Amino acid sequence: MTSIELATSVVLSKECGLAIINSKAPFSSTYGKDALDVALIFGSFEQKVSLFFQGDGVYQLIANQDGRLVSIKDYLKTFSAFEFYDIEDIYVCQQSLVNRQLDEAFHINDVQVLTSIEFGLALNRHQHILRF
Amino acid sequence: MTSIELATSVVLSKECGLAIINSKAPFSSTYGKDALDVALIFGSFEQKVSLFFQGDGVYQLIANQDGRLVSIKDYLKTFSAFEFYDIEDIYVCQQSLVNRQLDEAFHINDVQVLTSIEFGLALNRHQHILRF
Amino acid sequence: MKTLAVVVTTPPYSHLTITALTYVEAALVAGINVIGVFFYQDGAMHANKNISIASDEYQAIEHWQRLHQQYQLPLHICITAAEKRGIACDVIDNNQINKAFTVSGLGELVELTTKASRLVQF
Amino acid sequence: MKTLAVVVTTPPYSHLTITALTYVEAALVAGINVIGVFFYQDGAMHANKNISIASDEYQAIEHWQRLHQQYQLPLHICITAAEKRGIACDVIDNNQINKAFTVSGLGELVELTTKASRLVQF
Amino acid sequence: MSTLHLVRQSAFATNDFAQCLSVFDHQDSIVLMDDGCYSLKHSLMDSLLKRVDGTLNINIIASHAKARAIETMATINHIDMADVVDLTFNHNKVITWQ
Amino acid sequence: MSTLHLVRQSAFATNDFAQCLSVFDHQDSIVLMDDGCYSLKHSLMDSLLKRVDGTLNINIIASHAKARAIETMATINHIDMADVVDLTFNHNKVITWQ
Repeated sequence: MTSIELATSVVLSKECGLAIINSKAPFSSTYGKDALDVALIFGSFEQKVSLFFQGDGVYQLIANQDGRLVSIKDYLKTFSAFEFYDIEDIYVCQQSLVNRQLDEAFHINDVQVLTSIEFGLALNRHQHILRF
Repeated sequence: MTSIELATSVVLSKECGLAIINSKAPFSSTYGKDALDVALIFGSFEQKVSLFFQGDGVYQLIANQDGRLVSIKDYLKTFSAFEFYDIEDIYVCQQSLVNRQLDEAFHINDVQVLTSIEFGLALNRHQHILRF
Repeated sequence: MKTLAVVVTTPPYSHLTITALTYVEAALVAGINVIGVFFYQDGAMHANKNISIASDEYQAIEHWQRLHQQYQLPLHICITAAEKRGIACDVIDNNQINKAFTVSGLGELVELTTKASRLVQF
Repeated sequence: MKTLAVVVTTPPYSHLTITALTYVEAALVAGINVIGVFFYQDGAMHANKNISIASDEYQAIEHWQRLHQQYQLPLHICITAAEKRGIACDVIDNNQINKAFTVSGLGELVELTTKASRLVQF
Repeated sequence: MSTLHLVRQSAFATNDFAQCLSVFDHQDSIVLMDDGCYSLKHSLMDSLLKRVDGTLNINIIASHAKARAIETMATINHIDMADVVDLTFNHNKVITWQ
Repeated sequence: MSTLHLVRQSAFATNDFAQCLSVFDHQDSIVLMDDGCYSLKHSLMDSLLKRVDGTLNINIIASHAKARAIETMATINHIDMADVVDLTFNHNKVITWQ
């Protein structure tokens, strides 16, 4: 087995759990909150769940936002509970950040910035995918 | 008064009625039907209403569609009633057609194909604008 | 006289509705004659009395009721849009419709549009 | 054994729901074990018994009921999504909820997802 | 005959802002609100700013931009909802791009 | 490890199809359905067809395309909903882009 094949088989063997792709900005629809509710329930049932942020979904991760300025209860604060729910795999699409002129400054730790190819490979490690 | 000023004043004096911009494709949401209902009620109250088709809204005008193939009651057929309701000003954005590789083949008569500038000027002749 | 008619097409649980409410209240505070708000498409869901939004979220319906009471702001819901969205409108002593809202047809939108000097959609 | 769970997020008056229905029926006809349909977001509106769609339009809710009866297809609505959209869920002898639908929590989605070999969203 | 354009969607997500610009006249004004605030950073906005050469009236609702942690620039007017009401009546009509 | 991509939105209206293509792998398949059928005529589809050099599995639901009067090409598979069910189980997972 070459090292590439080995790496591939390791990737394949890890296939499990649910991936949630977040594609919407945080403050104009309930999509972000609806996705969060699904993630937390999977976490509380001790099921593996990973979060992906792509397109306008990357705005959900950006630092220094404050929904209260527009009378919105800021569900983004709940992202800090991911650790408690053992939600550890949080991926953001680098290209989506670059397109939107956004720095890699997030309001939670341990966000992994991935190229499009890496992002696709990470998605591929999951058994099921929902997109909000 | 120059001829340009004269032309402008003629345009201005015609300002009246409602313009409805249709921006959505016909078969995946109720936006097209909701806009049609508004147009017909204005017509039946003998209020001036003009219809504009832009972006994916231009798909509402294309010939040879058949919603019944996907179990949808084909509200596009009702477009033929526009004449009865004295809805005479029907404008479509040429650039939107070109972008989508669409011919100027429509399922109703008297559709006026306008450049973006003409489209904007025609919109501007109306007092109120709704967009669906 | 500055007269304004407003069309709202977003549901009460959409954050976009907060913007519509803020705008209408700013107009009323500025002394504009807001002759009516017409709730169309998903906006019609505002009149459903059974809607229950978590208490720590923005209560759009309560805020519309407040503007209705404070400024006698007319709130019209489109009956066709409402019935499609599960609000029974044809019952006598109907207890599903919020009393701050008037069940209207699209004819009311024609009325508002022709009377208003400005029509703004949200 | 091929097992399938389906998530529906579009309301009964959306034409997109016709596609979901056609897909689920095709799966059932093909002998796939469809272990459940979970109605989330605007999909929860399906369970509202007061919804009235013009009789010449596609009756999505009737078609879901038909699949439920013919194939014992489990139809779950998310209670939080439903209450936000004006469907009262906490009343005894509730006559607002269509009997073909089971009021469930998001835990049911976890259950379906872990049991199904494929999860498809509409 | 001027139009006030209320832009409520991100130009990165949908085609609506492009449609707005295709009918935009030099006498018109724009208000970026809700997710429309994100459009400030889109290349279509750069093109617009070049096209009109600084004479354009572009506004953003300050609280909507700040809630989203969007850095704005000095050439844009920072306004509140009362200003949007004023703009409504300073223009002949309003189009909402949502 | 292959993915079935269900494309339900017009690439002319929203950015979703571009997001789909950014994670698209050469073993994956696409089904154009609903307004996703319109994406057939978008320049992103031309780029995709060039990129994969004819080896790609692109499908369109025939009734959805015909309802919309969309002319399709011979390089695309014309399928029905029973085929989509088959494809669901011929791939390891499904992503719906809507």
